[in-house]
Amino acid sequence: MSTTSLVLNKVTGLANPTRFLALCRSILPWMSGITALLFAVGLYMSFSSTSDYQQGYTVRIMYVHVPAAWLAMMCYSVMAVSAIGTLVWRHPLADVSHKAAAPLGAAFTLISLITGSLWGKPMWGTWWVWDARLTSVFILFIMYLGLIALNRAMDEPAKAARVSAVLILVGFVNIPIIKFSVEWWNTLHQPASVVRMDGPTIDPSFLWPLLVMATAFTMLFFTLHIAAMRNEIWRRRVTSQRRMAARMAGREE
Amino acid sequence: MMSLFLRDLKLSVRAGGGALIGVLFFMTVVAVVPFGVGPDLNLLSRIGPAIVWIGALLAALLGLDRLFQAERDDGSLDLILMQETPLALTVFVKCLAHWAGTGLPLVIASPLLSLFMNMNEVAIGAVMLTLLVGSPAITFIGAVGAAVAVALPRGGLLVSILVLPFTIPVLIFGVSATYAAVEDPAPFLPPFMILAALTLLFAALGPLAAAGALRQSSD
Amino acid sequence: MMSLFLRDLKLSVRAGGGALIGVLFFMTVVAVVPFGVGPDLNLLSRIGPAIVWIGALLAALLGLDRLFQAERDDGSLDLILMQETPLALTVFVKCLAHWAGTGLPLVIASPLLSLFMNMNEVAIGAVMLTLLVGSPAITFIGAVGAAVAVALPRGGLLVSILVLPFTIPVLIFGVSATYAAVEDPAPFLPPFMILAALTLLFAALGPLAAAGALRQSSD
Amino acid sequence: MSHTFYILASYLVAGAISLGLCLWVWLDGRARQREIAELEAAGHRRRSAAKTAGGEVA
Amino acid sequence: MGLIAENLAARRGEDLLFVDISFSLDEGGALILTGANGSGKSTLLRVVAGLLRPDSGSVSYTPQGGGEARPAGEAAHYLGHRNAMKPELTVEENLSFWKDFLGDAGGGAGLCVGEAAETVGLGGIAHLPFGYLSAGQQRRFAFAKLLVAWRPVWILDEPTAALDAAADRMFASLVSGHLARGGIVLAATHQPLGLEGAKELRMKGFAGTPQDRAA
Amino acid sequence: MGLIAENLAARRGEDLLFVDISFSLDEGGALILTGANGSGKSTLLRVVAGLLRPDSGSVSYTPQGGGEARPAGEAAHYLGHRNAMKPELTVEENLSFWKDFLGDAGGGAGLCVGEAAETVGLGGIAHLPFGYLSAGQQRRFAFAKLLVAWRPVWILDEPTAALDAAADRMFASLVSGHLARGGIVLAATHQPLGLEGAKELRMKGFAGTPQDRAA
Ligand code: HEM
Ligand SMILES: Nc1ncnc2c1ncn2[C@@H]1O[C@H](COP(=O)(O)OP(=O)(O)OP(=O)(O)O)[C@@H](O)[C@H]1O
Ligand SMILES: Nc1ncnc2c1ncn2[C@@H]1O[C@H](COP(=O)(O)OP(=O)(O)OP(=O)(O)O)[C@@H](O)[C@H]1O
Ligand SMILES: [Mg+2]
Ligand SMILES: [Mg+2]
Repeated sequence: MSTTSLVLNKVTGLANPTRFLALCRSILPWMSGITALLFAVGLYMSFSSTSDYQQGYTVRIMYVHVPAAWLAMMCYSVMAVSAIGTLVWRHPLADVSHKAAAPLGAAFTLISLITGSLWGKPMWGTWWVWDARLTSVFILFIMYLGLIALNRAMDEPAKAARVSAVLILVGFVNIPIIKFSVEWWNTLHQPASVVRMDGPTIDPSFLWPLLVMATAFTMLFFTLHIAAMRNEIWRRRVTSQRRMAARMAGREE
Repeated sequence: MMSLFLRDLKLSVRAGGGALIGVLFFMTVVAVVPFGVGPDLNLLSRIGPAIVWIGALLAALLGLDRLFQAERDDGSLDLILMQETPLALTVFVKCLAHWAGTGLPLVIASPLLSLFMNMNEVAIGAVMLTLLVGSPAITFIGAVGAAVAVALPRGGLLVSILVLPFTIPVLIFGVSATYAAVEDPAPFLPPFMILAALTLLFAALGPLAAAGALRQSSD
Repeated sequence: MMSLFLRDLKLSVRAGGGALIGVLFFMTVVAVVPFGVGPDLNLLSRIGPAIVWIGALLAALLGLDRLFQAERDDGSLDLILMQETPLALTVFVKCLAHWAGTGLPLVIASPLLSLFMNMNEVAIGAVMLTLLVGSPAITFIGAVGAAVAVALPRGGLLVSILVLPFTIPVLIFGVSATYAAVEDPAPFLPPFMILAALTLLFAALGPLAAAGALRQSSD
Repeated sequence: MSHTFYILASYLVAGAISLGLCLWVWLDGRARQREIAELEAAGHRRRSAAKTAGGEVA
Repeated sequence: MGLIAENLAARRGEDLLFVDISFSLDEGGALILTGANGSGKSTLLRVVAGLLRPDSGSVSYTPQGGGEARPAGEAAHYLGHRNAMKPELTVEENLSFWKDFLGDAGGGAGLCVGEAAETVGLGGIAHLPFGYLSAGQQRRFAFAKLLVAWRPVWILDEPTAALDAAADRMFASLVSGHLARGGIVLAATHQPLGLEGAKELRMKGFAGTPQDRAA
Repeated sequence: MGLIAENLAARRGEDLLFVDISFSLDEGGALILTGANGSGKSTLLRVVAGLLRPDSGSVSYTPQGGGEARPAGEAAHYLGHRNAMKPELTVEENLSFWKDFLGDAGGGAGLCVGEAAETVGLGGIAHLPFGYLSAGQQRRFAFAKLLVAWRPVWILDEPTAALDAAADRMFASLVSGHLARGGIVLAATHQPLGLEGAKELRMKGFAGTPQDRAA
């Protein structure tokens, strides 16, 4: 994933905000185009796929539920890496990265929660149970919202970035819990069938649409993430120019 | 008056958002309950309406104390008091803005949380409806407390103690109306009407009392 | 240090009492649940310990956000930060004073509320004991949140949100120790010891982390 | 309710949330750009605009 | 005509701070309160503004063209130690809120927000959030608030504390302008304000301690 | 010996407010900071007090009789804009808390609470809750706080704003007394403080963005 390394990369000139903005301008159109294309293909494949003998056509919910759930976890991992960037290298682009990712993560988590519930009603007969998997995803959602609230409440970005970086890293324990909860505790939720040590156990006719949709969601995430980072950089420029304007006005007299 | 409403709304949305934080607090409170009570779905759906109402009450109360204190701290309160417009009207508008900024998001978030408490569709609708009707009462009652609190240089909290008992009827009728909606024998309308009446009553009394307290407070 | 403890205690008792409001809120929460659940005594005594614990947890969080903010607002925080005495020690003493002012009253009020929940004598004793041992942990965890929030223009609710997830283990072990005391097969000591260990752990970690956050925040 | 309902509902919800997200990011970007333009019009240029040395994110 | 205070007395806690203070100010008149710390300047200003009930006496304002007397507070701007502006909102939002909320007693005689900002010498930065500004700049915009809605009476409590020399001069010219338009100014201060032809009222207070008074 | 600051630089947000400020003060020395609003006086004082991390440079204090250098903050009183007193507690309670909490660096050289209240000229009202006092009275008691616990260095931010003339004199005599006892005073102000033989440092404000400096 070249984009994650971009977030990390301080040594090459890519990590320079100004050059980052230039890069954004050139690749964002391409990325949005690819994302749209992938979604078109993925949606077509998922609606033309066959039904499952157990779950009937509701299996189609899987094509949004599972990618969204994966993305929710991946987004948090990207934030954790950026948080390390904030704390260890003190790189401003890392601050921007995890701040920009939080709303995206919250949205993906919300999608996975809602589609999961919509799947649970026909399959399990209930919208919600407090089992380990579902609870930990809900906590992930709350953590995202908490990080957003924290970032909005602090008006000094550097300080906010450090505090939220610590919180992100502390909260990272939740990610393995989400991933392995189905194996550690016995839950209603399905165990992993795609991402596992001994290869996928899912039928290829479901696997392909799932993979395409997953790629589409991933592209969507990176497109939005880069765009949001760009917005955040702009926002900080505006803020600092305004402060500067205030200060200059004070000096002119 | 419109400008006051807009300003207050802007303040609650803009700076770190009372709205977002209130909802978040609401969610955390509700999420904590299953950890205490255990994940028993039947039990949860029984106590669900009560928990959701308590969570909303708590979230609504928490930001309320700053309603006038923030105005006093930056000196705006003095100017507001000097105005010719009836003070009670000003208070009323401030309450409305506060409710729209923090109470309404709670009402909107409540169905999601009700789902987590494993409540059925009827109960969810009932909780939302009772919250919609009942939560303004909490704001109006709280405004009185906030106004008294602004007066005393010492002891802001004292006031909330006076206020809390008044919110208990609202809570009780809100919760019992919800239960009535779910369980057949009990009629829904009577407690619901009482709830609505309470809200109207406090909408009238609250701003008056708060205005009186504010006048007293100025020093 | 003793003088700091006494001053904080005096402030929390004098200024209209964090103590009182906490207890009152605690009572409201616990009193409302029977209305929700209905007069089913068995059910009540079943969920009793959990409700009492949750109520105490929420009540303990109420005043916590002002722990350092009040000090900052009047400039005392600057002087405290400049002191030679280890900051973590100062924070520790402040936490103790806060707990004595607001946590202890909750513990003392809990038997009464347990009675309302139709709990038997053993359960009442167990709730009180677990609260006594567990509630300081809540204060120590909360201090970290309060220290983080001191930099925020109005961090109030945010503190509770940041803090609540970390208090969940305390809640879980507190409640399960209580249940263990009532139901024979489960042993009481293991969860109780874990609870005590949690308190000790947070008593050590909390002040350190809070001191770190306070140093960061000064500007 | 039929299964179709649940399927459609989940696709709709997912679509609405993703589209909302895209829209938000896009509008946010536009608003920021407008603010930058306003500042430029008011004559506050970035002091380092010519140099664009590294270091500053904002 | 103008602002008339009769036999004012006020207390704080138990003690009377002042008794029998009377003054009257015509259009274009200014009164400066001076006196030691704790002598009751702020208290007197708050009484005139109607924010504190006097122990006895009354204050009223009668508009120039006739019309009936009314509480002075309703015809007055009050500028206390604090600026009554929200740091989260921009200066423009703040000022236009107050313009709306205070209304225009003189029927449109208030400046528009942009003009007011120009007048206090900070025209370029009214789009900034109020909280971004330095203490001195904030105080200047607090003066701008007096300009956006016309009120005949200005009540100012230590308006120039913590201002530098340039701001002091700007303030003096604002006040003279207001007086020239027939306004009335009442100000408490420890420093000379540079106003010519202003009356002065020295508050004696009770020299700080209750004992002194008893003695 | 005394207070030594070397090459201090500090920033607020992104901009450097000042660079390369150095000074040294011996026992009995005083330094007055002046400059326009927003020029960084308060910031410099907070850096010296150890409340703000400097961007570069260091401050240290070495006691008279020898002994090793240590952070200046630990040997200093800091009096900012706020008084660090609780309005709910009485003046006595406030003062004796700070006396205990701050400890006595000079080994019992601090005054007792009653004496300190006498010294600031308000002996009779130390039993009142702090919140009941006027702005100037509160400030005076904040000075009393400097007296109850001996610290060699005093760091004062606009100490005389809102004080009357008598209090100004009282303050000047307090400071000279402190200097005579071998203390060190660092103060920011807009008004003359009436101290003889004090050095003065004029702050210009705004040392530029980091880029300017790098360039
Ligand atoms: C609100 C409720 C639900 C939540 C929060 C949720 C959450 C998740 C998460 C986080 C994953 C990713 C796990 C991983 O990568 O190992 C996942 C995968 C999955 N979920 Fe759900 N889920 C919910 C409901 C459901 C329901 C009702 C079903 C179907 C009956 C379901 C079926 C699946 C399947 C098949 C996978 C893919 C597992 C794999 O192949 O690795 N989920 N879910
Ligand atoms: N809220 C209050 N409650 C009781 N007494 C008060 C209160 N506010 C002020 N006082 C007392 O009233 C007296 C006059 O206070 P006031 O603020 O009017 O003085 P001032 O002349 O403005 O002084 P300064 O120059 O210090 O501002 C003081 O002795 C003070 O102790
Ligand atoms: N917390 C803060 N965050 C960001 N900038 C700040 C902060 N506090 C002050 N500033 C800025 O730093 C600059 C210097 O402020 P400082 O308070 O040191 O000035 P000052 O010389 O004390 O001014 P005054 O005479 O008004 O007290 C100002 O331009 C101000 O806007
Ligand atoms: Mg005064
Ligand atoms: Mg300053």
